[in-house]
Amino acid sequence: MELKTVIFYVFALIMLVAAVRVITARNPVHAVLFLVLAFFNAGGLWLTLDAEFLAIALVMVYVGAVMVLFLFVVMMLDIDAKRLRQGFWSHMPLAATLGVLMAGEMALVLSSEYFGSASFSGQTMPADYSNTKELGRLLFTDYVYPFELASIILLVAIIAAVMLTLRHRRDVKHLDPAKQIAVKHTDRLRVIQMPAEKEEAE
Amino acid sequence: MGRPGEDDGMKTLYLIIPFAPLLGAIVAGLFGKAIGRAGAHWVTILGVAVSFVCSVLVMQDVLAGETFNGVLYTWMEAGGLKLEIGFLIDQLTAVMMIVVTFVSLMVHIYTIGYMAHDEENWPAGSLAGTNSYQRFFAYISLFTFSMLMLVMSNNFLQLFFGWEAVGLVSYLLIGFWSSRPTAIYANLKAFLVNRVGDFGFLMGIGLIAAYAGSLDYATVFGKGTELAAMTEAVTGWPLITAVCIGLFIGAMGKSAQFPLHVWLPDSMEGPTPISALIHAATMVTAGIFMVSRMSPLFELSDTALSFVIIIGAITALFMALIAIVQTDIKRVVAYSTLSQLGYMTVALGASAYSAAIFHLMTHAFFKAVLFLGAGSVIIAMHHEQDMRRMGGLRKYMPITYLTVLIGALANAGLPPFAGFFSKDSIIEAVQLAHIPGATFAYIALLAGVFVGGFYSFRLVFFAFHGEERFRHAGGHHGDHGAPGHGHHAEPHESPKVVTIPLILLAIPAIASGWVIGPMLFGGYFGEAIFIGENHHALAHMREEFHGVVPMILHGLTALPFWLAISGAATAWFLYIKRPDLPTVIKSRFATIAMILEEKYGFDRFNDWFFAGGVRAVGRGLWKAGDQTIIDGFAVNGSARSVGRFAGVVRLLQSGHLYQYAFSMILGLFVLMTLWFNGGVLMTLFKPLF
Amino acid sequence: MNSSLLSLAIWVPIIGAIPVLAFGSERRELVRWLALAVAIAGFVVTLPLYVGFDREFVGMQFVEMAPWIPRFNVQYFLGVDGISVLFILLNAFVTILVVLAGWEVIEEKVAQYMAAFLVMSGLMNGIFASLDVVLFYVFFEASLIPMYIIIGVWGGPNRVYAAFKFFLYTLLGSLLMLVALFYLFLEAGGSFNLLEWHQLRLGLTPQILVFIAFLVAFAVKVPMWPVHTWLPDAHVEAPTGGSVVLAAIMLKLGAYGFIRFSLPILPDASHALAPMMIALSLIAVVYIGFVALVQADMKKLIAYSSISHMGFVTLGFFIFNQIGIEGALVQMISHGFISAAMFLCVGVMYDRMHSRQIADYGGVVNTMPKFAAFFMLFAMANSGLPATSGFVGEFMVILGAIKHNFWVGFAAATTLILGAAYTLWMYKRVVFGAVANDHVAKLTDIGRREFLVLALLAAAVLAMGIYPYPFTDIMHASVDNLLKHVAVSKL
Amino acid sequence: MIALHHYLVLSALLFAIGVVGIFLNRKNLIVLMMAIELMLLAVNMNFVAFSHYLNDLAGQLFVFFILTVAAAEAGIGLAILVVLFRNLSTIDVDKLDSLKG
Amino acid sequence: MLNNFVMPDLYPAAPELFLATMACVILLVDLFAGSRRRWLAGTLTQLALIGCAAITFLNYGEAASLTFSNMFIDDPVSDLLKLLVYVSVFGVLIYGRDYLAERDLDKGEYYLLVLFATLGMMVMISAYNLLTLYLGLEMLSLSLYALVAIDRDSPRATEAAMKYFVLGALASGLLLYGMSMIYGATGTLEVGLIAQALQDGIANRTILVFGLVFLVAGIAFKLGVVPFHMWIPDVYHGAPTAVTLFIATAPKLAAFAMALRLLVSGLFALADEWQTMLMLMAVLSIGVGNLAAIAQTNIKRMLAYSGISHMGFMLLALMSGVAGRDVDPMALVNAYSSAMYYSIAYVLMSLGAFGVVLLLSRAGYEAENLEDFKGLNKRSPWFAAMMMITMLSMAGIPFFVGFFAKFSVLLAAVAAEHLTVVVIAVIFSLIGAYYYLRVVKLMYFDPPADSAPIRASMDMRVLLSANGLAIALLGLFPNALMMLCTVAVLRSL
Repeated sequence: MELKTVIFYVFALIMLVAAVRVITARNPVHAVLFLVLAFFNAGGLWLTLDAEFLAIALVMVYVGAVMVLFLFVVMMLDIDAKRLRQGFWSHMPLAATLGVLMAGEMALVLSSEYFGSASFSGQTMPADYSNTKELGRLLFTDYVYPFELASIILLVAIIAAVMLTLRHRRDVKHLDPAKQIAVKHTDRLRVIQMPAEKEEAE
Repeated sequence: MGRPGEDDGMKTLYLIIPFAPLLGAIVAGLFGKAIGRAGAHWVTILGVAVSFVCSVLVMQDVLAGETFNGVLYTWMEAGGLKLEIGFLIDQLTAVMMIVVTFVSLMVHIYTIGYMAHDEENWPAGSLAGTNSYQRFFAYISLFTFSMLMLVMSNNFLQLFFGWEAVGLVSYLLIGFWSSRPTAIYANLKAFLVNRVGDFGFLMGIGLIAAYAGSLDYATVFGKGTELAAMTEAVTGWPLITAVCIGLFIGAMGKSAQFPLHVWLPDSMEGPTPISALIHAATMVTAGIFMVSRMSPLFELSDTALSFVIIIGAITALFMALIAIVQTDIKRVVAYSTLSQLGYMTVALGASAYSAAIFHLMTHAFFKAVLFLGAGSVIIAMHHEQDMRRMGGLRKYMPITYLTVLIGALANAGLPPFAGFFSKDSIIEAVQLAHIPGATFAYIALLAGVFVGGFYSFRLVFFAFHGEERFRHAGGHHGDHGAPGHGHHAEPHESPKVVTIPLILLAIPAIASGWVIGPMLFGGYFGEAIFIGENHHALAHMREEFHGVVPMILHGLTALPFWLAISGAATAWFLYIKRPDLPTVIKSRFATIAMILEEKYGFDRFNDWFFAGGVRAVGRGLWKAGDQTIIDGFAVNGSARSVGRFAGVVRLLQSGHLYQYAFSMILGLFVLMTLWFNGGVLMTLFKPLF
Repeated sequence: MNSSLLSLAIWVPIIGAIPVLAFGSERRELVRWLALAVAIAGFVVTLPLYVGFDREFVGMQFVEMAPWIPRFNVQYFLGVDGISVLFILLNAFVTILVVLAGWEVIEEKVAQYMAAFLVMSGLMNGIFASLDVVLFYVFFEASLIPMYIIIGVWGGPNRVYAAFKFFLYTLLGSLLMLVALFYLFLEAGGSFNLLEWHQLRLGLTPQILVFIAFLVAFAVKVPMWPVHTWLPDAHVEAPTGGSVVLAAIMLKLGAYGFIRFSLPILPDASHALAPMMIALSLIAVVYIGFVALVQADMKKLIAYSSISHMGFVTLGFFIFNQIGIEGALVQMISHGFISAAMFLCVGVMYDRMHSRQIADYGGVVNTMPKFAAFFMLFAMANSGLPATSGFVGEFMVILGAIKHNFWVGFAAATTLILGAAYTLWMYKRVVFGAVANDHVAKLTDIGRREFLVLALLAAAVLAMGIYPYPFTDIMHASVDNLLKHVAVSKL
Repeated sequence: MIALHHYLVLSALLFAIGVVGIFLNRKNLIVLMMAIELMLLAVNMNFVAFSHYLNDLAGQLFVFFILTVAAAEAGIGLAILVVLFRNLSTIDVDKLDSLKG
Repeated sequence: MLNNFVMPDLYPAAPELFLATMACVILLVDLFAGSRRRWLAGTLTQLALIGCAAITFLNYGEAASLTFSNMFIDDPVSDLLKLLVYVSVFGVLIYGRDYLAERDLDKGEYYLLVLFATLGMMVMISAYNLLTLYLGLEMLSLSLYALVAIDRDSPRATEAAMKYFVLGALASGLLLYGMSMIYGATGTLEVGLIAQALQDGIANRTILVFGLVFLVAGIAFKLGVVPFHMWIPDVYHGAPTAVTLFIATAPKLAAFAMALRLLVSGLFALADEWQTMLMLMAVLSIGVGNLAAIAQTNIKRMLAYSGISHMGFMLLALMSGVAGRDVDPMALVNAYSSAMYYSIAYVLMSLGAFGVVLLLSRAGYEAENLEDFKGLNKRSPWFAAMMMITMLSMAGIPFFVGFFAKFSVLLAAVAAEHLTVVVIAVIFSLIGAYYYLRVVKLMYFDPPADSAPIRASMDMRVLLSANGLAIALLGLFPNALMMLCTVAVLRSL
């Protein structure tokens, strides 16, 4: 068994275990962390497939940004983890059966000869081959259209997220510098006319 | 017999005969309010009078040997069947026309008196009563028109038209006093029972149309022998027999033959003039006329003739028996009519068509007399019809008495009154007939003669002789709901408009029998009536006929005469000599009396079996078929189950996200499985799609 | 022959409905007169159809053809023959009566009421005039809409149930028919031309399947037993005008479908299934006759009697002889007059008493003699009395039936008794007798408008009964041709 | 020797785990979203593997875009989650059943 | 290496570019406009749509043209669908304006999201590459998720958004998995090359069919057919009506385009397989949609289920292109143009139906219960008539566009000899007629429960009337639109 094979099985095993734990973990924080673990292993696997850029991107961008966002939300929303676990095991048999059946079917189809080593042999790249450079070149030439689309999608996400979550709460005290500058003395000082003496109480 | 190419002048005459009364009916009916009572009766009487005069003219022509068969217009044409409206004028028609128009004319005149105070017969404030007088005239004129169309027809279609039209008018007139429950019960019954007859009639016509391809008399009769050889394709019946029996069932309805006779006694709910006109003289004889008209067909089927003769015999005897126990004066006459119609039918069965027509004619006169006389009595008694509250009327209304007596004598068949000749010739013809059933008919008729003598005189004695029972019958009047007469005045003779028609009708009631020579044996009917070669009863009689007087003399020695006399004598004994006896007899023979009073239970049976049964079937089909099975189960049931199913489908949408996801995954999984390995499983399912 | 008469007959009422609607229900008087004017105009444009009809010519007349949906080879193809021309006239005639009948009675949403009837009139003319199948189908289904509205908006207490039942029942049939139409379209090589379909050759099995699909559609519409139960409900709940149109015209659509589609396109299936059709027709005649007898609601009774009478129509078609088919056609027209008249009569009473129960009446003749006279005439016509139109069709069909098979004729002729029994028994209980109650005592006789409506119908009923020649004369050539066509096998 | 189908089966298993996670989890919406991330990861794995064995960069580029979109999607999803929590004070999947039928 | 890069031809994509630019402009304008000039965003959005329409119309091609390395296709089908997308989005904006303004939801973000969603649909419609298809789909979906939740304070809306989001993400996961399989089997992402590869037979059928299942699931989700329909009722119900209107209309056209591109242009060689899949789903959709709709009391839910059944009908046509040995090109064109015509008709009817629902809604009052339609004929005969036209058209009654839509679909299905399916469909559409008629019944037969006058801006009245009349007129003269669809399909395939 060559090293690459060993690496594959190690990563694959850890990844699957992590994935299973993601959906079974009691605590959502744990689940996020298991997901992170799964992503790490996936990144490792991708390296074995010569997809360096994506592997790094997955770890840095996806885990670094998206998963942190998940973690942030999980932490932010104060959730009673115990209560959320109720009734979990009662659904397990059905879910597991269907899952196993499905995975079995998929595996059977995919492990057919068609995708075997005979028909697809992985290529070996020249030493000076740069996965990142190639991707970059394609991204800005042939894939310029999807690239622009992706940017718009991100814009949509920004707009949507801002729209949904940004709100001006009245009960929060905050300062508005523009208003502070534009203030006039009349707003600040109110001159009240008063009689000089207190009137006789009657 | 048809001779096309008659001059057009004749045609106009023919047109006038039916359409003059129609015109009168339309004017009186639609513009009754405008022309008033006098206008209405004058216009209709004028119409009928014109018609009568023209009929006489036609009679003259016919006697001169001039007959006519021609088309008025083509009613319709379809599939090779040409249906036309046209006239056939021959000896048979001419007799009928005279009878119809004459009796009708008399009845019209009589009605002026009878209906003079008709508003009393209506509930207060009824708008239907305001122009009822005019309406009545319109109806009887319309009837005259219909009857004339019937007799003048040269084809089955028009015959059926007239047939139904007279039925309609009869319906309208029986129920004329529409506020009376009995009247509207009777008219519905009459119509429906007639419809049963019409059903058979229509079957007969239909078979003719189907097999002869024409409804024209001449054409059909011309194919007679051809038809006689055929059998009905589906049922395998001899065609001509099926046709004749079908037609005769129609006649049974209209001429009130057993067992379709049940409507006629009830029809006495109508005003008396129409009882005379429609339910005695003319309409009920339409069946007799029709069978005579169809003699070329009936002669071809002995089976049919046997059927006819048996039915006629039953009617003649058993209806006469019922007349014995009736106390309503009109009902007595009505049952007597039934019996007489039975005589005519027997004559038909014996192939003595001319005798039947002859009796029809004489009967029309004497029965009209009887009815109108009875009507006169009813007027005098302030619409009291129960004979038990009459008696001794002779001295108060002599003219009526006399005419009724003439009618009764004729009815009983005593010489030299008209009824004698016709009845006697029928009995003789039956005696000579050889078809199956003739013997039975002969015995029945003889018995009938006795009974006829009895009930005729029972009526006379009951109503006109004996104790004046009306004097102590106070407080029990008004059975017929006629308001407006609270106390009984002395009965008095009816006005002239009533008595004159009585007298005018009494004359032919006496004398019309004397034409027996030319009519029966003088070959008067010529080709109008066809008699088969082996049916020679009438031919025999012709040989033995030597004139009217010898016939009377011979009659005096014959059995029927003595039977009639003894009947009359019995009546005298029971109602004049020993008026206490009938009650005794009645209690002694309670069962028989009950059977007779119950009219053999026909009404009860019909009410229970037909009226009730039909309604039960209808309700059953409606509730079980329409409401439960079709609507309840199939229609609403499927709607309900769709609704219930929808409720279930709706539950699938549980609101739970994981179930939605599950549904998607399951869908995916099913697709995946079905198409596993490139669709292995699907190849199994493919044929299903 | 090129004319736009048929287009006019279809579109004059429909387009006329637009101004009627536009004036709204506020100006009732104006709307009524306008609707009447449109209805009369609609009738006037149909008159030349009868006058100009060539009785000798066998094919379609007054033909109009223009492309409508070239995408599917659908054409705006109109034409009439001796079979259909009379129905257009009948329809236009009845529309006038309906407008008059709703004159004072309808007080709410007058404009919509009138417009609905005008639109329906146009649509139904379209059905009778269409020679393109899609055009036919479109009119056929579209005519459900105004009727649905009419029953639902102006109907009786249980109108919603009735309206739904009516709509869904009839829709079921026509949807299955649509599938059959597609099949035939493909068989015909992409043509919806009805006349081309008449030449189509089909095997027996497809013929029978298509026949059954048609049967469902048309049988519901006729309606034949056992798919008839929508009709009594629809009639009972519909306003008078609705009942009139329903009975007088709408029921004819199904029967018309049989003679226009089933018989000529599928002669072999028609012959093969004729015994079934005859049996169903006879059940309709007899069974329904019994059911009608026990009805306590006048409209329901007349509705059942309609079903029974329509049984004669289908019977006439499937005995395959000329007198039978012509009799059936005559029966359709006559039933158009008589049922319209009967429903109008009930309407007249309902408008005054707001009850249709026979038990609530009695002795109407004492307060409404003129009305009673008309009612009598129509009742007699309904029971098939000679010299009324009701007789002609029944008589011809019975003759044809006896020719076909004695027992069929025998069963059919029972209507003579049953028809008279239920009609006259009802008449007796409603009209005759002593005044039953105070409500009847307060009735007023028919007014001039009602008189006019009933008189027109009475004239029609009598004219057709006394002289049916003009009615049958016009259809001879077409029926003859149809029969010749049906006699040839298409296998 | 690791062949293509090893990667594919691995991703299939991953995908199945993700799928099971979605309908197994009835309480926590966040875990649901993580299950979706697992599915996407499986898809990405497929693309990368194909890309490698087909010697075609298109697959890797697809993954690049999937990652981008997934990030955007996660952003919006979490935003909705926050809004939901504000409204219902729960992210319990079971409680999301006011719309049904 | 970069020097062999050729600037792509931007002309075919001009509408997309214009719209994207306009979206950015509106974003900026709205940012600085302030709350008092809110109308600016709306007006500009409408102008943008009109501009797009003009460009597309001028661009309306005779044949297909590809650009952006064959990732973008501009053919008559796409032009036609895009034009209809503009029209329906335009309608959505006008119908929804008052509704949103009354609820203070007519913020700039709404218009932006609508625009981006529109852009997403356009991208989908013009996609000729699995990648661009996916990106367009996501652009649309993400915008829609956000739109559904736009009423942030409504628990119902957020619940709907959450459900939509989760299921949508699941569906795109399935779709992506399918795409990855297709990619793996054919080695390309370009639709044309996939078809080529299939024709050449170099790809393994087992794998292709395996991938196809996932693709079909993804498409089915977007169309909302059983069993991938579960989101539809809840989202339609929970979303603000103006957004429901949006979701229920234009995206169906995009989904149709997606189905057409993937299944017909790409995987036609697998037609035997996907036709059967579509048939199963079509029958289920027609059945479940119609049945469940009967039991509804909420009109938005009812229309949702009705939409499910309509999409089932659309699939009926889509699966009726006769595949196999002797492919009759005209039969294919018939089938696909029928499906297209059906989609268009459905969008038109859906617009009308939700338009009336919006018309009846007022501030603080949602006219979403069936009961709210009671006696509409009394309150407004004209709009009652419009609603009736729409309902009858949906029920497939002539003379309305819905009839001819059903007509052409059923004809195509009969031509493909799917008689059993057609009969089932017909029976269920009878059941369907019931609930459409119930709306008519409520409007016409029942007395009004609410007598408030109907307030609506003039442009809404005019557009709604035009909408109703279009449904009627397209029923009277269906040929033009039918021909348009046919010619477009003929020239594009």
